Amino acid sequence: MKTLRYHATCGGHHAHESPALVFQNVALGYPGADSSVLSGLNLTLDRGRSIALLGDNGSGKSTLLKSIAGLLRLRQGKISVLGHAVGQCHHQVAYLPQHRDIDWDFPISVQRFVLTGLYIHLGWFRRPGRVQRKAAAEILDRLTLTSLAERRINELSGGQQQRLLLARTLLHGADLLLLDEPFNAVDAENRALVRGVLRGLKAEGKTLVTATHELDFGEDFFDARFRLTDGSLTEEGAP
Amino acid sequence: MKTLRYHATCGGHHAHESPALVFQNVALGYPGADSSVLSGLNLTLDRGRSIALLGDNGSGKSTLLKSIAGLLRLRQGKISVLGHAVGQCHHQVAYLPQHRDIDWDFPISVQRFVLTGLYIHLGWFRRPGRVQRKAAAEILDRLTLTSLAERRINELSGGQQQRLLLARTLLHGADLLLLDEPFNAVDAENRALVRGVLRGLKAEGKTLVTATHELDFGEDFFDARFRLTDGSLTEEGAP
Amino acid sequence: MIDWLLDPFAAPFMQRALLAAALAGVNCAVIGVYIVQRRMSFFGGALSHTVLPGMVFAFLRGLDIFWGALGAALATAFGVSWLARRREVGEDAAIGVVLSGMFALGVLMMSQVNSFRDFNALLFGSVLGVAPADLILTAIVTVIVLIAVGLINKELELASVDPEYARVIGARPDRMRTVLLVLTALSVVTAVRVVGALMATALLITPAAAALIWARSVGIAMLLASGIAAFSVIAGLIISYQFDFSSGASIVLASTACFAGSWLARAWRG
Amino acid sequence: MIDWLLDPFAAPFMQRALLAAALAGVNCAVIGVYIVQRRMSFFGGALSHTVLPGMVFAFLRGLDIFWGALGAALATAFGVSWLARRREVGEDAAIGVVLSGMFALGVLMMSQVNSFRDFNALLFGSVLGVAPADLILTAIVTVIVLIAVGLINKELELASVDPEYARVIGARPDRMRTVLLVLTALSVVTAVRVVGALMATALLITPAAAALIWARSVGIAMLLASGIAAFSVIAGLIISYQFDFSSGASIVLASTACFAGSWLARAWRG
Amino acid sequence: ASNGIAADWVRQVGGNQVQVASFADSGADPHHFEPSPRQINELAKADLIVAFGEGLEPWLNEAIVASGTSARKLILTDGLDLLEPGEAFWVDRPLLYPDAANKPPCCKEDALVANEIWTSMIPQMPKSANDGHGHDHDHGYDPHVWLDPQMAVLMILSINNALNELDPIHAAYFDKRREKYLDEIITLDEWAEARLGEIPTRRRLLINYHDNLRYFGRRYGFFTPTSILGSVSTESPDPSARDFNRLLKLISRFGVPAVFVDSTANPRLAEQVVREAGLPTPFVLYTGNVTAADGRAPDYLSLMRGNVETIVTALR
Ligand SMILES: Nc1ncnc2c1ncn2[C@@H]1O[C@H](COP(=O)(O)OP(=O)(O)OP(=O)(O)O)[C@@H](O)[C@H]1O
Ligand SMILES: Nc1ncnc2c1ncn2[C@@H]1O[C@H](COP(=O)(O)OP(=O)(O)OP(=O)(O)O)[C@@H](O)[C@H]1O
Ligand SMILES: [Mg+2]
Ligand SMILES: [Mg+2]
Ligand SMILES: [Mn+2]
Repeated sequence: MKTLRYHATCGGHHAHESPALVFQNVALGYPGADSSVLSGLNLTLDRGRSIALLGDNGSGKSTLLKSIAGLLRLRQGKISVLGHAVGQCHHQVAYLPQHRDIDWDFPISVQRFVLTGLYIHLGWFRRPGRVQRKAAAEILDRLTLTSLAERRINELSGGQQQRLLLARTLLHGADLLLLDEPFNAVDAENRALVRGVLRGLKAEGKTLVTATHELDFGEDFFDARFRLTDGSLTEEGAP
Repeated sequence: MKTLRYHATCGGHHAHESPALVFQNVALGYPGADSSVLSGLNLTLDRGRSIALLGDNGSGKSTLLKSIAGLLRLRQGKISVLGHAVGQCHHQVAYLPQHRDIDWDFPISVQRFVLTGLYIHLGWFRRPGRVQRKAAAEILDRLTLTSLAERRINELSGGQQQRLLLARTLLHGADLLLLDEPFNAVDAENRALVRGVLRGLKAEGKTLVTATHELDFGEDFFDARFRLTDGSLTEEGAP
Repeated sequence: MIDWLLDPFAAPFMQRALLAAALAGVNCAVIGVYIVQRRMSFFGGALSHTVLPGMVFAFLRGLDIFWGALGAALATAFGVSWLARRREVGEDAAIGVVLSGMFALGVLMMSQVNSFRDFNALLFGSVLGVAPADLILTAIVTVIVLIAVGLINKELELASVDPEYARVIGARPDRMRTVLLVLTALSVVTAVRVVGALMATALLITPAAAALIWARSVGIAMLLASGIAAFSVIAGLIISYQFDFSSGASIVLASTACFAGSWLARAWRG
Repeated sequence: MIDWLLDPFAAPFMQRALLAAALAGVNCAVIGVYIVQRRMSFFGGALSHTVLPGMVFAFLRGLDIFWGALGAALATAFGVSWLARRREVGEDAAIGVVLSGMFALGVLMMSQVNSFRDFNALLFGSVLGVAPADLILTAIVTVIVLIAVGLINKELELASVDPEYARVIGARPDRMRTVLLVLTALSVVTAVRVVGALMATALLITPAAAALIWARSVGIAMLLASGIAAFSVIAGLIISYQFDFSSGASIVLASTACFAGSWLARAWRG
Repeated sequence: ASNGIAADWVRQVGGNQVQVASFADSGADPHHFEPSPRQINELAKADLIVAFGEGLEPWLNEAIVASGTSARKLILTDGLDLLEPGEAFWVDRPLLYPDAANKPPCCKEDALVANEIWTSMIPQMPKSANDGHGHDHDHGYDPHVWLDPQMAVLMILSINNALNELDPIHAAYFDKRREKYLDEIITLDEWAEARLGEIPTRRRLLINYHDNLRYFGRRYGFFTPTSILGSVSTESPDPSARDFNRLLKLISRFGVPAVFVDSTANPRLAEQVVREAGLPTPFVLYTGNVTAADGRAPDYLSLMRGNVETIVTALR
């Protein structure tokens, strides 16, 4: 069965040489509000690098990540993601949101929820099959969620929910990962686990953009740290 | 007109000698969840002191403050607030919440909203009069909100809303203030202002319990810092 | 022209209908401001349906339908609160289930009698049926509602805008909610006589929604909504009389027109 | 006993009514699972009222009421979406206003006609009115609804549980919402013939709410809800036949009883 | 039969040779009636359907189609001299007692005076009760023919014919029963005329719940200017505020002493009328259907007799 994709594919050519992320004089803001949250952003991020976004509450970390995920219109400027316009290469970009619009009471099992991470590859009308189920089971196993696979999603603790979302984000199999406070609500024991998973991704050559106020990742994890203050982005320390 | 109070008064005697806060082996948790968020808490806090509550996201800072404000039933143990049981002395305790259940779209002006901070002293049926209005105007002035007094509350920015809530909390005129991330969403300029106000309260001899991950208060502000980890409370550093 | 406007109110029965409808409209508008602002419109709508079994029961027993409607409305108010608080079902589903069940019960009771025609006045309202006694009841309810709102408006407002703070200072937002439900029940019941059970919803929601587009405070919203309701009642009754339209529907459509005007003006101004 | 159960369905018109009601019930139950879970019950309830002007219009023009109801239902679906998206009023107030206005329009149009016997069937449903052509329309709609849900269930589910992620991967939750509204409109319209406009709400909400108390997945909820709906239809029609009760009310009350049973069992188990 | 009155007639003629079931059974309003699915199942087994027609039974056709019955349908109003809804029959009856000149001396004076008053009232009457509005497509003519016993005679004859055709073996039996029954009806008619004659001419106005007394009025000399519903069918909605107002004005203009209400109707509207107009409690007429066996009007004859007595009490 032919896949009827949700989105156009990345336009045929794969542009392996282009950087993971390019911001050119970008301004971001929410509809309804007059002033922009962020403006004059310039950034080039090569593939395989991982960076941290730091900043106070409300400084715009989440806003920045949303714009890359295609959830926010640009006010100005241009973002190119893996050499394409925003929204063209969604199966190459995975996003772990901070604020969740999720209906936790929806009757869906952990297993089936994680499977939604593969929908982008299935497109319209195709149903998840054996291959997909196997991939999901592996991810659940990696994040020690296998024993919870049959539970409804509202029967998980906050930290488990966070890992569940991380699992879905990983299943997406993207080259660029946008993680908004991935350690939020994750307890100490599982932090090590998540850290390991992220290091694994880095080793695989994935590009990571992580918003965080934690420095739990360990000294050498990030290739660069960027701080958001007063609506603009500055690099901090040396790479 | 006689005041018909919302609550019993603090039982006649004022117990000026008793500490501001005593926790005796307290356990806290949310209804529905089996496990407690915090347990085995012990703490004695004298009047006039100010302390910081530190801890990761989800460690229970807000939970702790809610319990003192009387928004959460204790699972175990006993809390005494200014020498009385929780909920008996509400006009002596003011609480600035982190998570807000506020309907910002409700048609109410900034001025009138701030006045609700005095309702505890008015009780049932009495309406705010000239005295109350004057007190409210002063507080608005102190937090540089006077120019916004006639606006609807949804016409304020996040930082202004935060100051508005702080204004109401101050108007309460309590001896014990519970502040949950008071600097949240407040921008740099106003931070100095808020800091000044809090220092003023401290100088007046009020007791402050502040949940924060900011250390913006300045070196010497807190008399003690407590960290919440894995459901228990430990004092950090020396006072 | 003036004659055309005044003519309908020459007969005493029309004067009574006008007065009763205007009082009910003001009632509903005042309470409606809270209902709309607190996003309880579905509850308001449900209430106006669930009064049916009570009214039919009272009707069959030869009691005044006012008491039947009141009983059923209060039963709904407490029933929904109770069902929703248990959390097996969401509040809106609880309302939907209670609404359907009670309405069906009403219809079932109606179908036990020979002809539905007797109940058309209950469902769609009638200006003919306002007896002097009804007028007095409506006036009493209006006084109760207005006094209650006057006395606890401060607490209702606080409980609506910031229920948590209300709880902290002991102003009991849950009890305020119950009071609000009871006042809503009372208001709907007064509206049922003239505009009918099925359209009482409109008097509760439409003028308040129209007012809240503009109002900057609860007091102003209440005044505006009352004005809109009173205007709708008068305009609706005149139109109904002059064109032989259903009185309830005319009143409701007049208020819908007010809403549309208010909305357009707002959308225009941006 | 068996006779008592089978007797009602001896005549072909009752068989048609049974089939049409059962199909409509399954339809509504399937879509209702999403409506209840997404807290759109008020919208579902409103839809069943706003079809009235369309039905009356079609009736007066001598068209099949199906098309009138469908047109009005779609108009509501798009009207409410549009009004609520503008943010001058909240969604629930928008629904309330549109509901009241359209229903009043329907009543007004009814009041222009002399005989309301025909409208009792529209409002409260009738088993007599199911013509073979209606049965075919209902069957077609059922097929459309079931196929549509079968094809895009994956996306509907995702858009319901996590609309933001759906948007990120391009599965268009807003378009899914519109599809859901259209499917709801179709389902309600099929239910109108047998249970009537005012009680179609019940078929949409009650079986789904009963099923969602227990179900651990959408698929199971749909199966359970369909079962409850089918059972309610059969039981309701038998009771209606044997005791001369209103058919619509009997079906609705049968489903309410199922809900009550389900709820009590749950509350019992804790 | 479509209602209890038709059923009574069929029983009177058919005796023990027929089985009669009536749709709108005792106490039910024949217009506003909804056959139950069970009755429709029974309809499938019938041989003869007796109905008044002319929109009295708007539900009947639907029921016949739904049941798929092949029974013969007898419409009683076929071939009768019918009135249009709201027709001002008094225009064709310029005198209350056309044969006043031939009356015996005792009553001649009174009759002439009565004629004069009647004639003077005619121009004041509305031309049509429901002017313009209220003409439902269902109602070609006013179907309430049974309230005129002379019409009843004709209809019972057609029932007799239909039964004879369906069951020729018992034709003689049917004829005999019909003859006896018609005698009773003729006696009733003469008694009613005499009894109603006691009502003064000025008070000869009948305002009933719905417009169903025209044949009665035409037979016995009563004006029926309008009714509370202002329609020949109880299917119509409640009167509008304007119609209601107009009715109140008419009542006060003619000094109408009382209003009536059908036993099958809800008295709510009539009570509102008497409340607004300051009249006594509405008098109940048994017009549309017979009552249960232990009621006030279990059959056609007692129904007519009771109504005549009620009208005399109310208006004299
Ligand atoms: N949906 C929204 N509509 C309007 N304004 C918003 C919205 N979400 C966020 N903002 C505003 O945009 C600014 C940046 O918010 P953002 O969520 O990006 O901050 P952040 O750096 O992620 O903070 P945090 O550390 O709390 O996650 C804030 O001032 C906030 O008020
Ligand atoms: N309403 C609630 N119901 C159930 N559990 C809750 C609720 N609110 C918080 N929790 C849980 O209680 C724990 C402590 O939450 P709390 O809000 O006290 O954390 P916190 O220390 O204030 O975190 P933050 O820094 O994010 O404000 C968390 O694990 C959270 O999942
Ligand atoms: Mg953020
Ligand atoms: Mg907190
Ligand atoms: Mn009649």
